[in-house]
Amino acid sequence: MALATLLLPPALLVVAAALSWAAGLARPPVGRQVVAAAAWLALAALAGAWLAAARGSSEFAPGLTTGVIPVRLRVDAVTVLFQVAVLLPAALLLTFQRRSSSEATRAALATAAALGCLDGGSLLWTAIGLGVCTSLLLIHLYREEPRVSTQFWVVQTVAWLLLVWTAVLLESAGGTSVYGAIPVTALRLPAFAVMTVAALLCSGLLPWRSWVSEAWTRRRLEAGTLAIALIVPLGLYPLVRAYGMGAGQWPSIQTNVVVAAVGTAVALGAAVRAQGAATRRRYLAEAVPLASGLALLALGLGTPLGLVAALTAILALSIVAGLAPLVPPGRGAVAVVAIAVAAGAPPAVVFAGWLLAIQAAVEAGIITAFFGLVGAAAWLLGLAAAARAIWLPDTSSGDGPGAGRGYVGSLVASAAAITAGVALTAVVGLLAIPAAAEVMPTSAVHPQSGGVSQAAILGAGSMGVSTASGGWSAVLLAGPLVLIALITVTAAHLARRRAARISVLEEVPASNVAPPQPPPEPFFAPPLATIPHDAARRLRALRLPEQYRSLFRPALMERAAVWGGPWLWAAATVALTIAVTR
Amino acid sequence: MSWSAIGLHLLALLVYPGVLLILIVGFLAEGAAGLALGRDGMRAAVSGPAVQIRNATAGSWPLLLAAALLTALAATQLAVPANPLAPLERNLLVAAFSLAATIWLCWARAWSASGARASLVVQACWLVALLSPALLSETLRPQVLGAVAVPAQLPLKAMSGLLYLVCLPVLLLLAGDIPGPHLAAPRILLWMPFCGLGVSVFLPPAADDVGGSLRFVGATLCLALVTIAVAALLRQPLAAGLRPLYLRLASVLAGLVLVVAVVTAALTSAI
Amino acid sequence: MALTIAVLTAPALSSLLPVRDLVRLPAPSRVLLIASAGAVLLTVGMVPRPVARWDLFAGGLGAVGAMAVLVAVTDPLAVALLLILTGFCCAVRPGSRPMAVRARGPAFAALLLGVGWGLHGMSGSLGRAAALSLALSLVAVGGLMPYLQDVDADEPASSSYLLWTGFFAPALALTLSLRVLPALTADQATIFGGTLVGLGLLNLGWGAVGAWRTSCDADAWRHSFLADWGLVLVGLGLFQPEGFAAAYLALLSIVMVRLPLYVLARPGSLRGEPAARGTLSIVVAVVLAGAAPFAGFPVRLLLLQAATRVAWPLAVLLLAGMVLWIAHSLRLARTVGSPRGRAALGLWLTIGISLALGLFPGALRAAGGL
Amino acid sequence: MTAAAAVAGASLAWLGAALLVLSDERRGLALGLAILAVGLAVATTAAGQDRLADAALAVGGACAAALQFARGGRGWGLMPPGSTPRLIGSVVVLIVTVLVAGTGLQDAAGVSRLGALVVAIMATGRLLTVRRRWAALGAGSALVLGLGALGSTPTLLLAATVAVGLNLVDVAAPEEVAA
Repeated sequence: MALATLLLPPALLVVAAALSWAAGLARPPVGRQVVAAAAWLALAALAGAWLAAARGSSEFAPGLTTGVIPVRLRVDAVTVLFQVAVLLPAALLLTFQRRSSSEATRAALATAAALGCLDGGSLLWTAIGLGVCTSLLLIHLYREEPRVSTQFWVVQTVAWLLLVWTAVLLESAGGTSVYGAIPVTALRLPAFAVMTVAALLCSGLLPWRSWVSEAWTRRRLEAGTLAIALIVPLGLYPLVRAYGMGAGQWPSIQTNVVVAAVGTAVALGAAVRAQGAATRRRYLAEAVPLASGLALLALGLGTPLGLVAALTAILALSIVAGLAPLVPPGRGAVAVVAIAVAAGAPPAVVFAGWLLAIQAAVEAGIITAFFGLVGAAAWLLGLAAAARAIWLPDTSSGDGPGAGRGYVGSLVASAAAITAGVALTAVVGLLAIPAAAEVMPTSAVHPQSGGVSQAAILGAGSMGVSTASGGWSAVLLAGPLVLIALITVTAAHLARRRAARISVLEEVPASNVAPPQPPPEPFFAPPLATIPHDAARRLRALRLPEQYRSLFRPALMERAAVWGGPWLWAAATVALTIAVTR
Repeated sequence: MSWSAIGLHLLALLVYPGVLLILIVGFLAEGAAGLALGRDGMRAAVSGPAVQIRNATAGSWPLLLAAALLTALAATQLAVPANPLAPLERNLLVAAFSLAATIWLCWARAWSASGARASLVVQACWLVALLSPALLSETLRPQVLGAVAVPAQLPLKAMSGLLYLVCLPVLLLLAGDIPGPHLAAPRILLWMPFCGLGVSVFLPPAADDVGGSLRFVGATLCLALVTIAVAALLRQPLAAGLRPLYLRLASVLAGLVLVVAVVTAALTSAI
Repeated sequence: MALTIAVLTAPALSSLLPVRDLVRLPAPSRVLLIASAGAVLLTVGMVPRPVARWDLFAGGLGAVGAMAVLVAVTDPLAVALLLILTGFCCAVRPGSRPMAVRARGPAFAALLLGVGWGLHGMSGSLGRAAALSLALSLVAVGGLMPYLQDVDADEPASSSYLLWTGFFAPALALTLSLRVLPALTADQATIFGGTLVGLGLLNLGWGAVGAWRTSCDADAWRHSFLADWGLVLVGLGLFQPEGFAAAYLALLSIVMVRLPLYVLARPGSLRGEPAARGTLSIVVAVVLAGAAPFAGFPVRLLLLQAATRVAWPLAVLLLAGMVLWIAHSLRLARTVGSPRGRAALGLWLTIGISLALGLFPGALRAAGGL
Repeated sequence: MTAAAAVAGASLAWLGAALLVLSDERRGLALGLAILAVGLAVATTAAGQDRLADAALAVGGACAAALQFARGGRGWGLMPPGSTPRLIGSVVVLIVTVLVAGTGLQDAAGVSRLGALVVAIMATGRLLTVRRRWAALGAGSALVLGLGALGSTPTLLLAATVAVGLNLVDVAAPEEVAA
């Protein structure tokens, strides 16, 4: 059953990709539908197999060797949580975005590669999987729009090379990069630093505009947003595994503080950019960076609650990644709800994840508490930016790119986020806490806190979360709230239908208020926003004195080397001989 | 999940300290505000809130519904005596972000650049006032924060309280550039959560009985009246020079609160 | 071809003939020889119309035969003599540059090899110079930095020096290093390895930057070979099993992936055709960039393993080179264009070979006894 | 006695290589080739190599020289105007090689190796600077003979064969248009 948990989801997607390819050749092209069904089926299979199994961790070593390493698979709560975080947005996007059969094939293969990457039982396997997934996504991006996303390619290449190097460093220090077998002492500061840089680059976790926001500048959103949904969680995965490698600890407490600080800076940077966005698409481009920044803040805390909050925030981030591209144009209720959910309005899971993150920061210590305050400020700024975004022009409305983004996808994604928010205790109890307990064993780091335990995080009767600093009765407060809202909206809808008016979903609250012309200006000009541009301009403006320029022109040096011919050969040989015989 | 628990939570949301108490406090405060700030006389001041609610229900009822639910959620988190919600289930952040979401939902209904900018600045200051004492006490439970009487933290608590008070007029849409009458109805829903949260966090909790409840509601109304007074002061022609300085004053005060918080944290951790 | 088959069955033959110790074929060289023969067939099969297919086939078979002899002969001094003969025989073929100019590279490599091997038994500075000379001979035979050759874009591929860089040199360099290393003292081995690593890094950087910055597509391809060779030299110079395996796999990918792609891209880049923008371009770009799961990935991994074991700063330099690498891969991929017919089949076959090299390097290492 | 023979052979080889470097006609080149082959053979014999192999080296060099001579014109082209740098180069190569590799001069084998080195280096120098095919092939033959003289019996035999083979390439291949 455990093996089925591992292999079934990617296998389903690979089969669907093959069928989709075949469907592309035949008529009618139903590839997209096949792939979407497979994605939901994979999600169901994953959840079913995981819940039906003992939910422990198990490894498989079939004795095969692929690439340069023996095949080693591992299934545990962390794997399942991240596979859900990858599959959920992928299923949403594969279902509700427009794709041709060939595009659906590539998307399904990339999703399968991402799942395969998470199936691996060693960091080296994760690196290989990430490389394969990136390659497939690169092909998908290029096929959609023959313009290479240089930033994406370069950043991802650097990231996976660094991840490969981390695995190599771990192997040289501890003899293996297998998650279950790495000695606690193997993960030293240099290896962890390299891994962290790889993770930050891969997930676009930078205080400035990263590839994640850049993916939203493409004419079509399908490939770019799928790349975000797949790659961002994969980038955070090694950082979570790092806790397991160090028996619940990172190499030093300073690393926790630095990573938490970076997370705070990422969230704040994203919020600042979001409030200054010129279009709604630009605003939505910052939704994932904001969510991932807050998740990183929690991940860096190094406490059991911090880890649980981070894992919950990663799930929330995955829903944001699936929801943001589906936000419909216009200012109808569906768009407003979707934007509010993505911005962390209660009671959706995004809100709950961020709430836990800030709470964990407050509990972790005075320094991280101030990080929490900054995180909360970023959250607040994000809400303000969301309100402004409702008034912003949507470049993808009308006949433009992304046209035809229906209401259904947005509704389904928002409903999923709100349902997960109401069922927060189930999400935390079944996924986040087991995953955190997997990498942060009770006996290890925080004996005083008793490690990661349900009792320390979930309230009595698991009706809500209740930690040392505060509680949130998700089921008993969010549930009734949602219920009351649904009943009222349905009643009003029926009443209006009876009155033969148009659907409530397509108008209020703001439709009878004309949008301001011109669109609202930013709350404030983003500080330091011009620095990268100015630095680049200054660098371009730098000029060497004429007489030295030839030294930096490869073509000229090349010509000299080639035309120098025999004399250069002789000179080089003589010089080297003198060098080694001295 | 017991039915009694569901019932208690529904009671908290819909009656006390939820929607019903919110409306009572809101109507009273809105009436007082109408008298103090409006020029329409007693009758208009008393009937005004009801008219606004009726118009809003006909016009943009989803906004009103969302605002009512979010403010009710915020109200359940207050340290009001005899709150059906157990103290362990309350959370300052839930209240704070429910209220922030409500305000920005209002701005999504009607927009004015300068008003929204002022609202953002003041909300940031308000967040500092609300969270600074929480950071030092490492708790987000309103009743615990209200009960904190550590001498070392009292200056911070006092300054935070002052900052909170300074922020209230803009948070309650009494001051600043408000875009038309659209936001009058949602404002009725904001009085109780905002003023009640201030009372919960900065005043010692009242006894868990009817008297305590009345004391809490009274304190909330007093805070509302002080806020109206500040707003009235800001609207005076004499204070015309003060209005542009208002945001700066709030920002500087927030900066001071942060500095005091850092110093207090350094001192308490050093000791 | 008969010569190749004879060499491949050398163990059986050498027991019958009186040349038992003179002819022996190491396992990695055997694999590379077979790969070279396969590359000839692949190249001839996929080459586009303008190129005389039969001429290329005949030349390729002759080259494989010559290479078979070069890698089979055990005495490096004899290899040096045969290298001169092969160099002149290749230079006789019609080309835009004079024969004397085209024969210079192999002759200089032979001098370095001969002198190095002739003096390797000496002690002191002469012995160190001999080790250096042996290392430089490996660099010179491939026409790598600093022994660059002028590549005339109009010259037929079979007369171009890239025939040495991409075809003769791989098997020869691997075999020579296998033959030479056991005879060196520790001091000499250090100089041999240090020289290879140093020049490997130089070629990696030079090739990656050159292929990215140069304006001419033919030059860009030549530089990309240099970058590949940079990895090979570093791998050979680290004296680690992983390093040697990386060099072996990199040489296989030069012969079986980069060379066929170059031959396919050549006519287009000569005619200065506009760069293609099809899906195939990005697939080829990913192949050329060495991304997983293609041929370049195991090379990079093994090289990083070896470099980290020897000295981690070396791994940092290699990483920098590998990052620079991607700058030129798309540009080169676009010169391949979107071929049709047998060329397209050949291209997909090459991509498949690259995938196989990336997915099953273990099998290839086992075949090479590494 | 053997040491003296080795020195004589090495000197003869250098003289032959110098002639090869200094001649701009086939005949002069052939003369140099023949002399250096004989010199190398004498030196290797003195160094104790197999006499048959040494003879083969001399014969190989002679055949190569004969092939060059047969296709040559009337003139010898020795030390034409402008060849002074080549003359100086020949002397400098000798001196530098003796200085660098002089440590191995204590026995006949060392002297023979020195002679072979000098020939190989001078031949390569010539090969790297000419553009005419026949001159390149002549220099290539000299290089082969020089390198062969560094080795043992099989290498000497192979060197002789390759030296002849190179000049047969010149005979077989069509004449190159002067570049």
